[in-house]
Amino acid sequence: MRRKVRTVRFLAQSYNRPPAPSGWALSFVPQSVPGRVVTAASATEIAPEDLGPIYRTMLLARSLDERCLAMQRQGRIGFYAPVMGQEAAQVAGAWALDPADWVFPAYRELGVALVRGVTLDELFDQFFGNSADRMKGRQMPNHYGYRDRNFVVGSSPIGTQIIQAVGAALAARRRKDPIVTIPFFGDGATSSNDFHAGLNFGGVFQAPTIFFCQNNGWAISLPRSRQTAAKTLADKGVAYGVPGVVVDGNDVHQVFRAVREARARALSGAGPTLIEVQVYRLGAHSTSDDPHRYRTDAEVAEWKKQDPIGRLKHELIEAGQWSEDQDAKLLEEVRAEISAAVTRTEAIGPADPLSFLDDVFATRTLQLDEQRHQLEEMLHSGLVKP
Amino acid sequence: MRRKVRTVRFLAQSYNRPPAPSGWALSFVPQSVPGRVVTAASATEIAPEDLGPIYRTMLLARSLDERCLAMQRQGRIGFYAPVMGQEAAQVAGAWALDPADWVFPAYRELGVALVRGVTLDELFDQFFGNSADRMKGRQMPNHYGYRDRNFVVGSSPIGTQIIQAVGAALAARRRKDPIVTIPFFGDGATSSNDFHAGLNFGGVFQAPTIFFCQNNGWAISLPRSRQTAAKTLADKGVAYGVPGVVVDGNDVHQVFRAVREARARALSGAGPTLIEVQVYRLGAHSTSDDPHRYRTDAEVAEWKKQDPIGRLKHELIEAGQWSEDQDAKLLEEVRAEISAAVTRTEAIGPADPLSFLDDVFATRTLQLDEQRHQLEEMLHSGLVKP
Amino acid sequence: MTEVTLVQAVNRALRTAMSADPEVLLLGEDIGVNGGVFRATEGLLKDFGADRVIDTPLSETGIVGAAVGMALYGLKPVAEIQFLDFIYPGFDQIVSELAKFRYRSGGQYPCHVVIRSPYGGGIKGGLYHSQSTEAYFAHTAGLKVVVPSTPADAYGLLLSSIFDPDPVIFLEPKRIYRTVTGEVPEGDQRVPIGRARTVREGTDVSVFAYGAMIPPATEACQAAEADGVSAELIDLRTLVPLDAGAVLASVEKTGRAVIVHEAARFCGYGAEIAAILAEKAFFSLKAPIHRVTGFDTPFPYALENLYLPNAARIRQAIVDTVRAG
Amino acid sequence: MTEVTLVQAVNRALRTAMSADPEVLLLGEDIGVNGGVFRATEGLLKDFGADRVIDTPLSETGIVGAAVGMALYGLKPVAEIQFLDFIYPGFDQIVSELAKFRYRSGGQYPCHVVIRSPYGGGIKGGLYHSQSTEAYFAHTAGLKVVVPSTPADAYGLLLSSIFDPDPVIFLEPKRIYRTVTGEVPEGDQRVPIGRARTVREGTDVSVFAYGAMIPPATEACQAAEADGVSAELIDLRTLVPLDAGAVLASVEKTGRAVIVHEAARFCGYGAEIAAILAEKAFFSLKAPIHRVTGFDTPFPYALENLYLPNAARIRQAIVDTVRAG
Ligand SMILES: Cc1ncc(C[n+]2csc(CCOP(=O)(O)OP(=O)(O)O)c2C)c(N)n1
Ligand SMILES: Cc1ncc(C[n+]2csc(CCOP(=O)(O)OP(=O)(O)O)c2C)c(N)n1
Ligand SMILES: [Mg+2]
Ligand SMILES: [Mg+2]
Repeated sequence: MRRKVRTVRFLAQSYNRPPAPSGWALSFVPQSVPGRVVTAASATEIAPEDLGPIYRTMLLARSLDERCLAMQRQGRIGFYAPVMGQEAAQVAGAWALDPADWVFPAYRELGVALVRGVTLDELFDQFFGNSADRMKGRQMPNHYGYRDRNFVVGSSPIGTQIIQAVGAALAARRRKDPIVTIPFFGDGATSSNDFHAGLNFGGVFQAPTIFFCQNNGWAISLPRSRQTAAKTLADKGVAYGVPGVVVDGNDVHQVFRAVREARARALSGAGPTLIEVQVYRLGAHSTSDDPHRYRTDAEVAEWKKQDPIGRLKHELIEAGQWSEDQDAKLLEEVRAEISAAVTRTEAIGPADPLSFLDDVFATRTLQLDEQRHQLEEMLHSGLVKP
Repeated sequence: MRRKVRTVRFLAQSYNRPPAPSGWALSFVPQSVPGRVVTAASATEIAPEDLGPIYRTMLLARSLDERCLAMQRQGRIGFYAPVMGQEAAQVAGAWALDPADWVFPAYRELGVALVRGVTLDELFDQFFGNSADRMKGRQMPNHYGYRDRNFVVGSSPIGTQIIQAVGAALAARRRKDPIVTIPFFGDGATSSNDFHAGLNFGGVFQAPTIFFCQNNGWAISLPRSRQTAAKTLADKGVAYGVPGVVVDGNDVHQVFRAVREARARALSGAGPTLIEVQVYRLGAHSTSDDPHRYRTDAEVAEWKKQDPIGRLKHELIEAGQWSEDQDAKLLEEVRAEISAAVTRTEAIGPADPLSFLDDVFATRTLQLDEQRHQLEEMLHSGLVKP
Repeated sequence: MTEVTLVQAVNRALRTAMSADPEVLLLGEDIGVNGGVFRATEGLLKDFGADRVIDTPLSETGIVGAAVGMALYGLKPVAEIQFLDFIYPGFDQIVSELAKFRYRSGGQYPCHVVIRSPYGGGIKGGLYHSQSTEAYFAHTAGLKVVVPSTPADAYGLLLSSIFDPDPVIFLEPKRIYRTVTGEVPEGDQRVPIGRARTVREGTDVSVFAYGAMIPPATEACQAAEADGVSAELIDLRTLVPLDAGAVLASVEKTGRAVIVHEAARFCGYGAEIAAILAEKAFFSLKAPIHRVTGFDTPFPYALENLYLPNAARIRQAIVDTVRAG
Repeated sequence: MTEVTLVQAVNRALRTAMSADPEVLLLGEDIGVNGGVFRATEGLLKDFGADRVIDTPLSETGIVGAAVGMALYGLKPVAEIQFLDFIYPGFDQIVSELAKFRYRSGGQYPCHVVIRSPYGGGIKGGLYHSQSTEAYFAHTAGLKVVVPSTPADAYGLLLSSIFDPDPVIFLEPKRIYRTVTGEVPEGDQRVPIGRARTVREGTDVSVFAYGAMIPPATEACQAAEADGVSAELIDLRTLVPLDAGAVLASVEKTGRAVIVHEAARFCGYGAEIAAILAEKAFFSLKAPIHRVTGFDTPFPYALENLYLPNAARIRQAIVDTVRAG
């Protein structure tokens, strides 16, 4: 079932795995969030010393999936959309960015968030919708954003961030900020109005944007083959004069290189790039989904062989820089960090009951003031309970 | 300024002008509407005896433009969007269809309407919005449709008919009706959400649809080059797995052949085709537009050399089947027909003042009955005047 | 007659309509092999085939636009929009095309389309899985808007909608998809569009509600008995066309009105009911008209139970209204 | 001070804002070299450059979505939608994104966007060049909705909108673009959002209107004097936030209300005014609340003068209301 991964147009060199790096050792940054290790902005290969942190971040994302799925079953969080299978794509893709670049995520971009320095506590604050949540408990789990990390807050409607990212890129260019914007979206999102508008505006205005399409094979129950009759999703760039590339999203090197090249191209003024990152959604669409209804175990098993985490681990072990023992220890460490964050954040109280009447506008209108007052009275008299 | 016309993908043979037909004479059907002459459904060349009626229909469309623009200036009709420059594309494109095929027009498809047998009286009834108007005076001029001619009633929002045509094609296929649907739209419409959805659904479901895109160089003041960075509009088919072709829309033969081949392809179950018909809007966008604000006279003059009517006339004269004298006489005849239709239809009274409360639903709701009653009283007491 | 949930009643109505008429077909996201994310179309692909239960690409523009095209040709498509919150990419096709085709063509092109969509809050769906924007559609001339609150109405009204010659926006209160059960008939037994349902009779105040607000409104009316108040509860059921006769008759009797909906208040559907009463039942009215609604904010996540009207708030409004005059 | 038309006032306000703040920029269809199909952006491309007066491809999704992205980054985009009738392809970006960004992000991402659009009937535009669907936007929490009716208000309110930290839907009554003239100040002189304007004072009945309905409403009020009726006319000007204080104060004084808008009646903006009055001014009301509006049909072409409220209809409603109680 493995789709053939091929390179189209624009990027001449092929994305084969680079020779195993030598003379470096895995170095993990100690806190839960790996903190971006700066590499020369022009480098198109992952710096050897970054592979460790990248691997750790991927493992952290995977472990978060496990924990959150369990917590959702226990009724401790309301919803969760796992990233499993897309860790290499997201972590390597985000790793190739500059912290000043603007990320426009969908709802499955946990790996990206971790690279941007979103902390475990911040994530769980959001999942619980507690009083520390930067989103003030207004969004479902997985829908978060942090302005200071240039990680825009996502929404549920599919695709809307794509054209927004183009707008932001034009704004950045107008301000002469040397950054790119990068919307993350799925194969399903290529059918959205906003993809069409985003790619078209991107092409016409030569926006410094990287369209990062994670083709994970499925849009809930719809397979990629029924989403569009295009040969590849990268091919869609042709419709907009935007170069398209296909990369194997289970290979951190390919993804990193593609983003770096697209970034350089965007900053040089040569316009946007559409990157189709071929991955597979190993888990369910979300905790509301039962993938057994629409796909076979055999297909999943086939893709599990490409598991990006196993693949990078293998590469590291092959290179003599890593061992199963160390891996087990790392996993334990990561899980402990998660547990600690859960304990801390679950103890934080719920959002202020009156808070949901804020932020409709910059300042509350008289009408909202009045409604807030009514709510206060209803809380007071016990008509409603938080 | 002439854009290079080239053939891309799918249709292997090039669209050169065929050898001049011999052994035929121009035969004009006598009434104002030429009445479709049936040619073998499989033929990909225009039947020699059809060239006369095609030419006459083109001339009729051009003369209608002249008349309507004048009438708009005189305040006799409220609005008009001329077809000038697109007569060959529309008349030959429509000529290649079967009367059972469903046409989904925009607002500039006068040439198509004439081929479908829409009469001059029907057109002017609509332009005047009089009591004989099939649209019951509810739409601006140029927005008409006739169910019995399989010519769906158009609307102003750009592009909406494209995905609708795909839905209708799927419905026809479900009923096993051997027909195609054909939305007509402009270069600007390729940026619409409905183009994106239409091409995508068309490709995924292999709908028997012909996407007939008239690239007339402009979307009001926006040149084609700023509408999209795609090399050609036909290229956009790549994004949807839909073959695209580019044809010279000033050449009736190329257009006819492209539609015939796309039609055969669609009916064979092989799916839709996107045809980019390269033409030029010789007139203003509409009577509300002043093209001098955004384009040069030189560009227009350059394109006038390609005038599709002049070109076909030249072909006919070259073939010894036509003369300037005959042409002058034909023009006179056509103008007289138009005058007669105007005289007849302008004398018809206005729409029934109460009629605008009908057709919101199949039957008037109580609420609309009540509003109708109120309107009746207001008319009676003179509060409002038709 | 069998006892089913509201979502099962929807499923049964679809099945009945498809069995009765081969020109009825379904299209939408994840409705085929997956049976719909709420299972409203469960089993239909198997029984009616991929030709009639069509899984579409992720495009509401496409779903609505294709449905319009199918209807123009003569079929009776029933489109599912996965959540009402995701209908907006198809909004242009709905308000510009679906609603206006019959009108603009002088009656030549009816648009026999049903758009079904789960809507409303109470399932911890946050901003984008909770909205009640029925007012957008109710304000759009040319659309009928139907909202059932019981399995029997879901069944009978959906059948009426599918065989109605006009476009119908059929909003399914997903919060009570599985919490409300009831009997539904077999076969093509329809509930007419355009008639309100009196849930309970009363003499002191009229309560108007619909959808998922019916259970708390019922509870509130019962509870108000303890306050010595006799409340009449009307389930509007079809928002367009509104059963204005039933609304006016009730208020002419009771002299007081409480209007309940979960949508934001400002320019919500309840405003129209209030406006009609203030115009046509003015001299019957003894007290200010009270609206119990969602707040004028986007729909929140963690605090949704504060946002949504509950029985206690409705009861208070009933009592306050009766005490006011 | 100079005498200008309403559309010239719009042009001037854009120029003033762009001169004052380099982060203000315009985007839309045909706004650059063509100066806008109504000439609202005439001359601005020449003076501010293609970087700040951006002709876009034909996509309202793109225009609104790009404007949202620009605003997230910190600019102050002013988007033009060529006719309000064509805003719906951008509706998802408006209601799902623009209106909710600040809220969903807990205040992190304001969305400093103005969407300007000519709206309303009376120019023989038929179904698709005439609509007044302000109620859609007014019902959407998170959007401000502004409608000027004079050049001075167009100027001052547009400036306020451009420098307002929230998204504003700025609806320009195109029917009176050139028929109404008046003085506008020089420089950054703003009219505050959220305040109604008393066009004329009166004691017997309050007339609420906005946009292109102000001229016929003014005429009607004057004419009603001949019937011995003293009518107060309030131009609501900003539909969201509504100046509820002004509305209530007027009706508390007059005891009667007539509401005028050209949009369809059912669930139109007028319903909210009526509902607020029926709730909060109930005991001041002496007569039924009367709405003078468009009909519940799509907007017609040939018969648009029957569809649109005129001075005679408004005058009749004023007189009827005063006679009713
Ligand atoms: C406009 C819109 N329509 C429908 C949905 C319901 N929905 C949520 S996720 C999803 C599939 C998305 O697929 P894809 O873009 O491939 O992303 P993935 O979930 O695979 O990461 C759908 C249909 C939605 N969120 N938004
Ligand atoms: C959705 C929408 N946006 C804007 C408009 C205003 N408008 C009318 S025609 C037009 C240009 C259309 O260009 P094209 O598709 O190339 O058709 P042409 O007029 O050249 O035949 C525009 C922008 C519209 N009608 N619909
Ligand atoms: Mg996917
Ligand atoms: Mg064009």
